This record gives sequence, structure tokens and C-alpha cells, in this order.
Amino acid sequence: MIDRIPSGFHPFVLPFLFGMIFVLSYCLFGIVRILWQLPKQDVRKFLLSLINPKIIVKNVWEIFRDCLIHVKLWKRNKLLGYMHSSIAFGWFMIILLGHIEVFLFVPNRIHMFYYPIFFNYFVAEGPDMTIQGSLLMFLMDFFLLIILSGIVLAMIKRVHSRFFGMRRTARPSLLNQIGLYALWAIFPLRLLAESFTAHISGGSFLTIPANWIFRQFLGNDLNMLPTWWAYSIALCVFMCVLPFTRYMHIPAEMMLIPMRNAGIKIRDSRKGFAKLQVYSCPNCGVCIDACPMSVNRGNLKDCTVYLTRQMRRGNEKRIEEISDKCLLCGKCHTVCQVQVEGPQLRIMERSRRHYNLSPDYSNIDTQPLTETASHGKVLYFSGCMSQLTPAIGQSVESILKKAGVDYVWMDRDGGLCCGRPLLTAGRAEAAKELMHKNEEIILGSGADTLLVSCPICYKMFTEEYHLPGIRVVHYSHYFSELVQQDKIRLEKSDLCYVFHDPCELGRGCGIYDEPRKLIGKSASIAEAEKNREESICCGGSLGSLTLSFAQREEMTRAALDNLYTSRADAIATACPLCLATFARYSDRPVRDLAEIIDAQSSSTQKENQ
Amino acid sequence: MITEGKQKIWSDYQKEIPDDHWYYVRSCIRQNFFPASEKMFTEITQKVLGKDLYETPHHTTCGGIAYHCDTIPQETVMTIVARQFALMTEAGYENYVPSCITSFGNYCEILETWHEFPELEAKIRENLWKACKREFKKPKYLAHTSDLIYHWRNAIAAKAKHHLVNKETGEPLKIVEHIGCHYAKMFPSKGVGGAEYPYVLAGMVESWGGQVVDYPERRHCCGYGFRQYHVKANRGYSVSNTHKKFESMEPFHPDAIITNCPGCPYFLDRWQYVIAEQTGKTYGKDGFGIPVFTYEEMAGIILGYDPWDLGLQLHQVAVEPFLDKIGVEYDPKAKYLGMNKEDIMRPELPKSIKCC
Amino acid sequence: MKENIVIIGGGIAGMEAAKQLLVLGYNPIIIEQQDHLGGHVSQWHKLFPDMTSSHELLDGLSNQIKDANVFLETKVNSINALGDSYNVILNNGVNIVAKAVLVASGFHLFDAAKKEEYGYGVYDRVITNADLEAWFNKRADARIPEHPKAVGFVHCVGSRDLKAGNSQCSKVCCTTAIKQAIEIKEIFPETEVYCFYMDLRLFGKKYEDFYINAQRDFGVHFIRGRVSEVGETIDNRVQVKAEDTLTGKPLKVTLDLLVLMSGMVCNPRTNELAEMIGLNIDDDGFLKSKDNVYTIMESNRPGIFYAGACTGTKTVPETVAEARAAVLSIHHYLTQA
Amino acid sequence: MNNKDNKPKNLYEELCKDYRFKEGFHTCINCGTCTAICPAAEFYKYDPRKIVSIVQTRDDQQIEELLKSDTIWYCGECMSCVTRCPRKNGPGLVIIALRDLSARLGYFTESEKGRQLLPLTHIMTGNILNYGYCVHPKSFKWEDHKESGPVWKWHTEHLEQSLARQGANYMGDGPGILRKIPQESLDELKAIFDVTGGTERIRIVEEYSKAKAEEMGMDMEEYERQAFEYCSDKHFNH
Amino acid sequence: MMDFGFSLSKSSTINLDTVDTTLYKKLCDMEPDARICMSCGSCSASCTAASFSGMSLRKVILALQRDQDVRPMLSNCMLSGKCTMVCPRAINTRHLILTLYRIYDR
Repeated sequence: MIDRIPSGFHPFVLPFLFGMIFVLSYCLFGIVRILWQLPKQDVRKFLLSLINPKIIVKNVWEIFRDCLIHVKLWKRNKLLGYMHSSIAFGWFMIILLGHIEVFLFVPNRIHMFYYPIFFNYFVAEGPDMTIQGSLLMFLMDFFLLIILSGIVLAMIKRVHSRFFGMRRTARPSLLNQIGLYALWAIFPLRLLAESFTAHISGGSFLTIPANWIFRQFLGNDLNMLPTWWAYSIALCVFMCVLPFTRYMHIPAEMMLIPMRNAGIKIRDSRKGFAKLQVYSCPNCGVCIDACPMSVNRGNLKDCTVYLTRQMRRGNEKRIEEISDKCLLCGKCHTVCQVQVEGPQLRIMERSRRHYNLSPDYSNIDTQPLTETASHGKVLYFSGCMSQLTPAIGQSVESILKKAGVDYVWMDRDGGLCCGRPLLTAGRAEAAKELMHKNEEIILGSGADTLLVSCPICYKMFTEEYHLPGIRVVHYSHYFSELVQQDKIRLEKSDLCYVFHDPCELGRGCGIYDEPRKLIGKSASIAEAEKNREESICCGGSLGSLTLSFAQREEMTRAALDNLYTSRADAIATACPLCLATFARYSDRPVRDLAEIIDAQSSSTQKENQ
Repeated sequence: MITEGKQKIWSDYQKEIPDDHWYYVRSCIRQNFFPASEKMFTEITQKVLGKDLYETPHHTTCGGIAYHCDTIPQETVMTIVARQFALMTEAGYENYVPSCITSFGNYCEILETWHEFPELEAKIRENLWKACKREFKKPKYLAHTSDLIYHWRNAIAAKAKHHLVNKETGEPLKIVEHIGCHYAKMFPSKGVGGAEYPYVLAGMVESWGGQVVDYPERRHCCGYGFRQYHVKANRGYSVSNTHKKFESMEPFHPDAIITNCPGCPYFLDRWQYVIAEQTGKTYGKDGFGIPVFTYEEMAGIILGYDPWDLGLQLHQVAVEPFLDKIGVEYDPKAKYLGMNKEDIMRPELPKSIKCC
Repeated sequence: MKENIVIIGGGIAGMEAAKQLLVLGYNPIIIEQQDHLGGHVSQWHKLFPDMTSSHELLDGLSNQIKDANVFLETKVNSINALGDSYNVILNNGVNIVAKAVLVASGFHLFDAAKKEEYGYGVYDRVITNADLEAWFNKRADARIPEHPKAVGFVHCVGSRDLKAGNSQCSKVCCTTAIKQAIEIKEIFPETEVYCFYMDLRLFGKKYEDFYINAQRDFGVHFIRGRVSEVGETIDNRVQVKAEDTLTGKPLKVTLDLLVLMSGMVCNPRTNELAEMIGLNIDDDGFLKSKDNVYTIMESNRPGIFYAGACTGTKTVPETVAEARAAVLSIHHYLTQA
Repeated sequence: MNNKDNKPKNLYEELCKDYRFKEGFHTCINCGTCTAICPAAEFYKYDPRKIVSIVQTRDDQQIEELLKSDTIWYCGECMSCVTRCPRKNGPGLVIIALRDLSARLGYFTESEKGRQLLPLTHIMTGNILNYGYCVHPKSFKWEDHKESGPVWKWHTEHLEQSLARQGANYMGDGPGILRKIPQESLDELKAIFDVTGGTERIRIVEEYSKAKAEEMGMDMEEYERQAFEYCSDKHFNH
Repeated sequence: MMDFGFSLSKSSTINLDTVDTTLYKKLCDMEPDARICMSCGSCSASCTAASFSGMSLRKVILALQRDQDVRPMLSNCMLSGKCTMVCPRAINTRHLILTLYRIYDR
């Protein structure tokens, strides 16, 4: 390979250069701004993480895995996964190979950073055709073919999304359409340009035959320049619109991954990390199908993809609507390719709201609660919602008695709220006030274990509370221990349950297996079509501020329909809210985990004594 | 206001009032605050109309106020009342007329309770015998002194020298009535005209040429409330209730208030002074208050008695504008003179409300 | 020859019974005191819960009983047992012998003037539910101002009131009050409407929906407290006092119109009739049925049957259903005898 | 003396023995006609309906709280409520019965308004037993009744002349206004008080008050004066 | 001014002629379901905050119509949402409270 053009320059690279400089400076500016908006300690944390070898490896691996290969998407939908990784990885490889070529053959041009992009125009095939050269040429064509196949799929998806098993996709805006068509144009144009140049620069299995075909009826030399121009212009267009389209997610995600790995959290829905998340949203629309609110084609425009879009547009009215409606079930976060934290974004958005009146619990007397709490080693906290489902507390108590546990039910006659409903409503300060009161009661009780049955409270106690010396344990774990320690014995009934993973327990706390194991020992168990991480919110969630009763009913029914697919006799769950919500419409019995265990357990205390 | 509707109700509540031979018992409060009103009652009954009205020096309080101040048990008040009846029986009378509304209500209530619980009546007879060695018959007729004046209202009108009419314009004066709560609220059938639209005072006013005006808080208590007045700490209750009444009657611009209760005229009169002191507000014309009269005072005025014989000088609210309107002649200089024109000084005049 | 059935009372119960008796081939004879059929319903404008026009309803019924004998402005002078029949003598000299007599003499509206503290007949702006229906029909009543700013409805006037001599609930007043409140709001959308209630007894189909409508769509205010006293202000409006029992505070409001929901009380004429032939009277003053569960239409005398509000407070659909039931009972009685 | 000594087993049953209660309490439907026109509800934190409602629960604990509270002492016994009740109750009568029980059990000393029973008893029974009247010029001091106005100050300063001008027979023999009631009649009143529990009531009120005064660290005069004059804000709505 | 040792006290009667319901009307505009509350008390009965304070949403909605101070009640709400679960009229009580927090202007 030899340099064909002495100056190493042609005006057609200008559009590309312009686009490239624009997008790079935009991103640079963006990065600076995001860092600027982060609190000082977060910036420090982030910068330190960048020199931590472990995190570096992690970052590189995750960027490769998520940004190039789209492993998650593969898992979710092979066709979609292929489409994305073909384009992303293919393009990345083309750029990488371009650099290798420059490095190998014209190392003096390495500083001209358009060279790897337009390599084939600037070089001519030398007489010394090397294995390296032809291998690179082959790889170039290979990856271009891969990309083109991805583009074809993208075109098909655009026309017929069902083909990909997607029911809904986000509707792109005009700029996004321009970006999309520019992206589609880049690679066919590159193919054309390289094909027209292949008789000079050489090529491989794609470009050389194409060159041959074209030469049969076209003067290649004449067409060569315009196609390179077109290629450059397409690149320019794409890069110029990129910051204003969903394709911004490409650079943003590369920033997002290190920042997430550095442990940065969203502190403000409009600044810093949140902004990065918003820009990282690829608008793929996976969250639309996942969202439980989208049942019966309702609330379609209230999913996270629309939240990020409205946040980019600054449509305050819609931002508020979308933020307030969400159930905060967390499923969009789970399915999201770039892990945009839809629920957290919304909670922080709610926190920005100005209220003229603030909660004030200073007049609340916790003395009676403190007194109640100071009698046992194990403190049982049933949570306020369980007062509407008294069977849970009674069953827990019955099991504890059977197991001979020295316990006290601290909120038997009603206790303070754990603070989660306040937190999710964006009232963190008020939540803290309640948390302090609960902390005082719990720490002052002398107990060493806090047993929690409500997953909403459990999440709160494990994540937000500061309870040194106290083991916070979910009842599914605790009961498993009691079984293991042979303090209670479970007997299998001939009922078959399907376990509904409550949002706060599964996606919220990562507890999926313990309840299933316990139920499995007490009855047979079946699985619903969507379960575990994919579990569908019951619709009763306190997360939503605005959903009406009728709207929730639709969601509950849809969630029940999913559970019915298991053909189980009864539904099991482990959340008072799910229990109460399902019980309202279910055609079969709904039981809490504690109820099932209580019914199937017997005490071993007498034998042991 | 549909007058026919009221008249129909009035006609539904007529009680039988014998024309003569009454056994008279006095009122603690009236003797203290409106002594001349009781004087006027005996004057009208005995002298003007020539009726038989008997009073014994041995009768006492009925204990009603002490009872409603919760200071004496029910049996005590009942036995005091039984003693009063015994005095009547001993004097050979069977028509019983108390001067006090609290007493009247007390008697009605006790008679009703005895009627419902005869064992209690027996117990009281026993108590009375034990304590006083007396026996009694229950009165055949029980009326309040205002019932009698109502009964004789036309006879009084026939002898009237003045009418409740504005001398200048010939228009009837606008009079607001205030009925003592214990007159008919407990037993509507015991009052002339019932509990809602009592006619006992309205009848007098109409008969004497005036026009009765109704206002939304007409039925509201003056605020006496027994313990709510007798204990200083509670008097805010008392004045506030009167205030409420005056605020409600203010737009109607009444020329005077007529009452049949012992405490009410005192409270409606004095609280006007207190309200004026505390808020600066007066309810009559030109900084005066609205004069409040007992029915005997009103009768005395139209019969042409000297206002100072009627004890009108003991009102805090000036009565002179009212007297002037009717055209009653009086000697302003004689207002505060004692017996036989003895000079016993004059009261200080308050600044907050115009007085003479 | 067709069997005579005497129906005493030409209200909605009597009319419906006549219609059904005609279908079964009897000869119904309606005796009505007034100069028209339809009873209380004929004075009403619209009926809850469907806002049915009472006049259309009655017109329809009238057309269907053209073949019945109707004596208007007629009273029963006496009624005697005559073997297994009854001899009914009317005040126009007519004598009817019938094997079955249906008493459908209905109810009286409580005389609101008896609740003196409400000032019906004393204060200019106090009317009854019946007066308001009459106004809906004719739009002429000097007591109703052109643009009332505030209107109040007093539930339970003469009902659930031992002092008024009626312990019974009149059943229809709650729903009627809500219906009339909505109608007032439709005519005067800017008017504030207050309903003073003790309990809202909305037991029938669609009644609760009425309530929700009145709250949500018409903004009618419901105040839980029985009106204690009404007074007249200087500008002839009425000042109403009640306790707002839900806040535990006395409450007052000045209104341009106060509508008293007069309840149902027994028809004194019915009691005269009952004495003539020895029918049992219940302690609420209404006729006493054999029992109050299963045989409400049957009296203590064979051949005498009841329908409608002569035995207690009833809604229109209940009355109509009872009339049909009574006709069936009569039919069984006559065919089995 | 101990409150527990004479505490009846069941307060509700005790109330049921009272004739005022028998007459005044039947069944309550919480309609509020009583409160609507109640002069006390107008100015105090007070709702007679709730009193009847509490009594209707027959819950002794609640009744005891009531007997010890200021609540039962707000009523002015005007009996306006009696006229209105659709269930023929007399809330005012129920309150008289409650007050009577509170006095008998000494519960009245537990509340500010209840403690006023001592000065009231002294004024009322003093007037009755000393003069035969409930109100008497000798005990009606202008200093304690400034609201009676300057005219009354003048009247009391020239009491005998003024009363004579009004035609009274003040402290005189025979019938007439403010006559002296003969001693034998006063003796009869005293006998009635002795026989019917009136004297005993005075003793009970004084004894419980004395105990309370000690508890509050006051001498009797100070205690009585405070009961007569002091009014805290807590009774009012604002 | 003479010191009598007592004074006029303010009436506790709710006067609907003069009561200021601006806040209630504003609430109804934003949360029309506020109107269909029937004061059944389910919200208060299930309220987490009620056992520790005077919180009662039923009373809050009523108090707004009577222009009484709702702040002491409202400020104790813990937003636990049980009231929404139990409301027989399916009112989104929790959001109603948040709206009140927002528009409260006394």
C-alpha cells in the first residue's frame, strides 16, 4: 500500500472533519458540564475510579459487552441483538481496522485522523500485495457486509417491527429520522466509494466484484469522487445531528458505564449523572413493552423512553405527568440495555417539586412503641400496609411461636411508616424524619434481629436505614433458616402455587429463590410466563401518584393473566400490597408466603426438648 | 313573614288561665334587680283590675337557681317547692302564679316528673313532713305572671293613657320580644303560643299598639346560664350570647325589647353596657342602647305611671328616648331621687354608651 | 258476568291494580276522592331514578284502564260484610257488592307546618318538596325567587321524629331531595345547594349513583345534621341552624329558599275506613298487614287486600309491584273460593 | 377521703337511677339539633350531642372521663335542646344528672370549671339558708359584678333609699319585695336541706374541694377565689 | 375601658355565608374526586398517622369546606397510601394530599 495523494488531503474529507470536530467538541463540552454539575465528592470518586485497574478492566469489558456486542439485547431478542451488534461492532471494527491499516502502511499519516476513514481513497495498491493487506481488506469487506446486513434488518424493523417480536417502538422525531437515514446511508455509500476505488486501492470479496460490475457500465473514475463526497457528507450529517438524536446514546453510554462503575448515584434529575442517563437512552423502546402500565395500549407515552425524550425537550408538563404516573416497578430499568434508571429519575424528578406544606412528625410520641419493642431478641416489623392484610402478621407470629422464637411484634397495634412511600413520592426529608424515629425505636429495643415481612419496608431498612448491630432479615430468609435449623418442619400440600415476585422484593432486593424454595417445600410450584426479573407489577404499587383506581384495575388483571398462564391453583406472593391488590380481582386464592408456611409447618419444639 | 301562619300556631297553644284568686310567689332575681316590676304587678292586679292576689311572707325562693347551678340535689329543690305548695294549700288557694320564669319552669318540670314518677312525689311528701310537718296539694292551675298580664292585656289596654306608637308619626313602635328559656322550651304546651312563636308578650305588644318584630336569633338564650353568670370566670359566655342576639336584631332597628324572664332584662340591659365598653358598639340610635323592659314596666308605661315609680332609673340603658317617642311625660331631674325627693346623689354616667 | 272488585283509591297503586284486573277479566271499580286519578304521583314532575315523567307514566296507565269503572270525587260512606262479599256504599248513593276489596288509599304528606321551628307557612321562603314539584310543573310560585343564591333541603321533615309522632323513615325523601337538588342545579347552575341529612338512605337501584352525581357533577353540599331552627332575616331570606355533626360545630347559613322534605304519614281517611270494617291499624298509624315480610298485601279480613303506601312508606316501583301482587292474591282468592 | 370509697360499681347504672336521666335520656341518633342551637356550643369547645353519644356507649371509662372534664360544666341549662330533640331526649337533663354524679363522687375537682362548684355552692346555699333567697343584696357585691354598671354601684351605695323608692319592703316584716323571711321559715329550709341531702351535698363539695386545694397547694380562700375568677383559654375555639 | 374580668368570645359557629372555600374549590378543580367524599371515615380508620396524631383525611376535606386549619392534621400524613387502598369511592386520596401540600397557602 502506498500513498496515492502526496498532500494526503482532499476537500471531500472536510464535511467529515467538520462533523467529527463538532461531535467531539460537543461531547467534550458535555462531559465537562456533567462533571461540573456533579457534587465534588462524586467527581473525586469518578476520577479515582478511572485509575483503579479493576474498574478499568470492568469499564472496558462492559463497554465492549454493552456498547459493541449488546449482550443484553441478544439475550432479549436475537434478531435485535444481531442488528445492533452488527452495526455497532462492525463499525467499530471498520474504524479499528482502518487505524491498523494506516498504522501498518502509512504510519506517517497517523496524525491525520480522517485517514483511517477514507484510507481506500488515499492509498493505491502497491505491487507488493501482502497477506496482511489482503487480510485487512478482507476483514474490512467482511465487517462492512455485517453492517450492511444489520442495516437491512433495521430497515425491515422500521417497516415491520412485529418481525422482531416487538409490539411497540418509540416513534422517532424528524431529527431522529434524519440521523437514521444518514446512518443507513453511510455504509452503502462507503461500499460504493470503496467499490469505485477498488481497482486503485484494492479490495476484497465485496468491493472488487462490485468494482468489476460497475466498470462494465460506468466510468469508475468519474464516479469515484462523488461517492467519497457522499460518504463524507453522510458521515457529517450523522455526526452533526447526533447530539440532538437518540444516537447521542453512543457516546453517552461510553461515559455512563465508567460513571456507574464508579458508584455515582442520581442526586438531581436534571443534572450530572441523570443528564448522562437521559442522553444514554437509545430510544429503543424496549421499556414500552415491559411497562405494566402499557396494558391495553394505555399510557404508552408514559414509559421511560418518553421520559428521557421529554427531559431532553424540556416539556415540563409532560415530565411531571410521566414522573408521577409510574408505578416504579423497576422493570424498565431491568430490561434497559443501558440501564437507564427510570424509577430513580422519576423519584428525583418528584423531589424537585415545591410544596407549600411539609410533613412534620415532631409531635409524634414514640414512647408506646419503644415500650412495646423492648421485650424480645427478634423484632418483627410487619409494616403499615400489613394492617390491611392481617393474615400476614398473624401467620408470621404463629410461625415464630411454633419455632419458639423470642420475638416481639413492634407494630402490632400500628407503627410508624418505614418512610418508603414518602421517599418514592419525592419527600426524602420527611422520610428521614420517620426513619430516625424508627431507628431510635429499633436500636433502643435491645433486639439483635429485625424481621421484616413487607418487601417495601425491607428494601428501605436494608438500603436507607443505619442500624448498626442489627441484622435486618427478610422473612423468607428467616423462615428458611428455621427450616434448616429444624425449628419448624414443612409438609407438602397437594396445592400448586405460582409465585408472584413482588417488585420491591425481586427487582428491588434481588430476592427470588428463597420464597420459591419455601413454597416448594410446602406445596408444588409452577411458574408464570413472565417471572423473576420479568415479573409484572400487581398494579397496586404506591410508586404511582396519579394512576386512578380503574387504570390500576387493568394492570392488576393483566398481571393476574400472566400468573394464570402457570395453571396453578393458587397465587402466592410476599407483599401485603400485592396480596390486597390481587385478592380484589383474582379468580383463585391469593396467599402470602407466611400464610402458606404457617399452614404447612409444624413445631419441633416438643421433640427438641 | 306570613302573619296568618303565626296566628294559626298561636291559636293551637292556648292555655286555660283563671281570671281571679291567685296565690303569688316572688322572684329572687326580680326582687333584686326589678323590684318595682313586682310592685307594679301587684298594683295592676289588685288596684287597677281589682283581682284577688295573695302573698304570704313565709314563702321563700323555690331554689331553682341554686338547683340549676347544680348546688342542691333534686330532692332538695323538690321539697322546697313542696313547701311552697303547702303554703298555698294552707292559704286556701289552688291557682299558683310565680313571678319568675326559672320558678315557673321548675314547677312545671317538678309537676311533670311527679306525674311520671309518682313514687318520687310520695318520697317528697315524706321529706316535707319530716322537715316541716306540712302537707300540700298540687296547684290546679299554674301560670306565670306574664300569662296573667297577657290574659288581662285588653283590660289594661282599655285603661291605657299611652300606646306603643310613635307620637310624631303615628306608626307602631317596633318591639322585640324575648321569652325566658324555661317558659315554654321544656314544655311547649305550658306556654301561651307554644315554644317556637310564643304569643304571651307578642299579644301584649299588639294589644298595646306596638308591632312585634321577629329576627333570626329571637329564640336564642340571653346567656344567663346560671353558673355561667354567677361565676365571674364564666361571664364571657353570658355576654357573648347576648352579643349574638344584638348582632342579629340590629338590622331590624327595634325601639325596645320586652321580656318576661327575671334575668333576661338585666342581662340584655347590662350586657349592652359591657359590649359598649369592650367594643365601643351601641345598638340604639345616636349612641344610645336599645331599652329593655319587663312586661310590667311596659304595662306601667302605657297605664301612665311615673317612669321613676316603675324603677326605670335602675336600667343602665337609657329609657328616655323610648319614653319621648311615645310621648310619656317625666321629670328628668327626679330620676335619681330617693323617697320623698331625697337627694341620694346620681350614678356616674358611662362614656361608652349614652345615658341620661 | 264479570266479578266486581272495588279499589279504594285511584293513585298509582289503584290504577296499576285496575289494569292487571282488567287483563285477568275482572271488573275493577275505582273509587277516588279527588277529581282526577294518579294521587300524589299526579302532583309530581319527574320520578327518580330515571327522571321518568310522572305525567307520561300516568297518561299511559290511564289509557290502559279505560274499561275500568271510575268514580271520581267519591267517598266510601260505609262498607259492610255481606255473606262472603262486601257491600260498599258510596256517598253518591251507589251500592256495590264485591267479593274482593282492594285498599289502595295511599298516604298523606306530613304537614310541614307542624314542625313549627322550620317556619312553613310563617316564613316567606320556606316550601315543601311537593311545592317544589308543583313549581317544576307550572313554574309559578311567589315564594321561589328568580335567581336564588343558595337553596337548602331539609331531610326527614316529620319522619324519624317521635315528637312529630312518626318514628318511621319515609324512604323516598333522601332520593327525592337529591333529585330535586340536581334539578335546582340544572335550572340555577350558580346556586349553592345544601342538603341537611341525618343518614342518607339510598337503598334502591341507581340511588347511590344519584348521590355521586349530585356531589361530583353538581357540587351539591351535603351537611350531616338535622336542621334545628329557621329564622327570617331582614331581607326575607331564611337563616338555617344545624350542627355540622361531622365537625362537631354549630353551623348556620342564609338561604333564599328552604325546601322541607315532608315525609309520608298515614292517610287519616284510611283509618276511618279501617274502623268501618275492622281492619287492624299498626302502631305507626298505617294499615297492618298480615305480616311485613311475605303477605304485605293481605289484611286481617278475608277478601280485603292492600296495595301501596296504605300499609307503610313505599316507593313508586314498590307500590306498582305490590299492586300486581295484590291482584294475583285477589285472583287466587276468588278462584279458590 | 378517697374517691374510690364511694365510687359506684357502674357509673352508667348510677346515672340510670337519676330521675333527670330517666326523663332526659332515651336513644340518640346523633342528629345534632341540640348542638345547633346550644348557647354553650356557640362559644365553648362543646358539643352536647357528643355528651349524649358518650353516655349512650355505656362505656364507664368514657363516662368517668366526662365526669372529670370541663365539658359537662359548659352547659347553661337553658334547656333549648329539649325542645328540638326528635327522640324526646333532654341533653340538658342528662348534663344535670352527670353534674350531680360528678359532685357526689368529687370528680368535679378534676376540672377548672368543675371546681367552680365550691364558690357557687357557697353563694347559692349561703343565700338560701341565710336569707331564703337565691340572690340577695347583702351578698351581691358590686366589686364582683362590675358589669352591673355604674347605676348599680349607685344603687348598692344607696341601697336602702333606692329600694324604698322602688316600693320594696327591704328586710322588713310581712309580705313584700325583699322582705325579711321569718326565722321559722329559714329553719324549715334548713330542715329540708338536712332531710333531702342538701346539707350533705354542701359538706361533700367542701371536703373534696379542700382536698383538691391541698393538692394544688392553696389555702381555701385562694382556691375559691381562683375558681371564681380564673378562666383559661383552653375552653374556647380560638 | 372597664376591666370586667371576662370578655366577649368568638363564636364557634360555622357561617357558610362568609366561609372562605377558595382552597377547597382550588382542590376540587385539581382533584375533582374530592367532591365525592362521603365522609365514611375509612381513610381515618386505616390511617397510619392517625393513631399518633389527629390526621383524618375525611376531616381535612370537610375542614377545607369550613375554612378550618388543616395544617396540623395534614402535616402528620405519612403518605402510606392505605387510605387510597380502602376508599370505597376510589378517590386517589394520596395524590389529593400531595395536591393539598402543593396548593396550601394559609
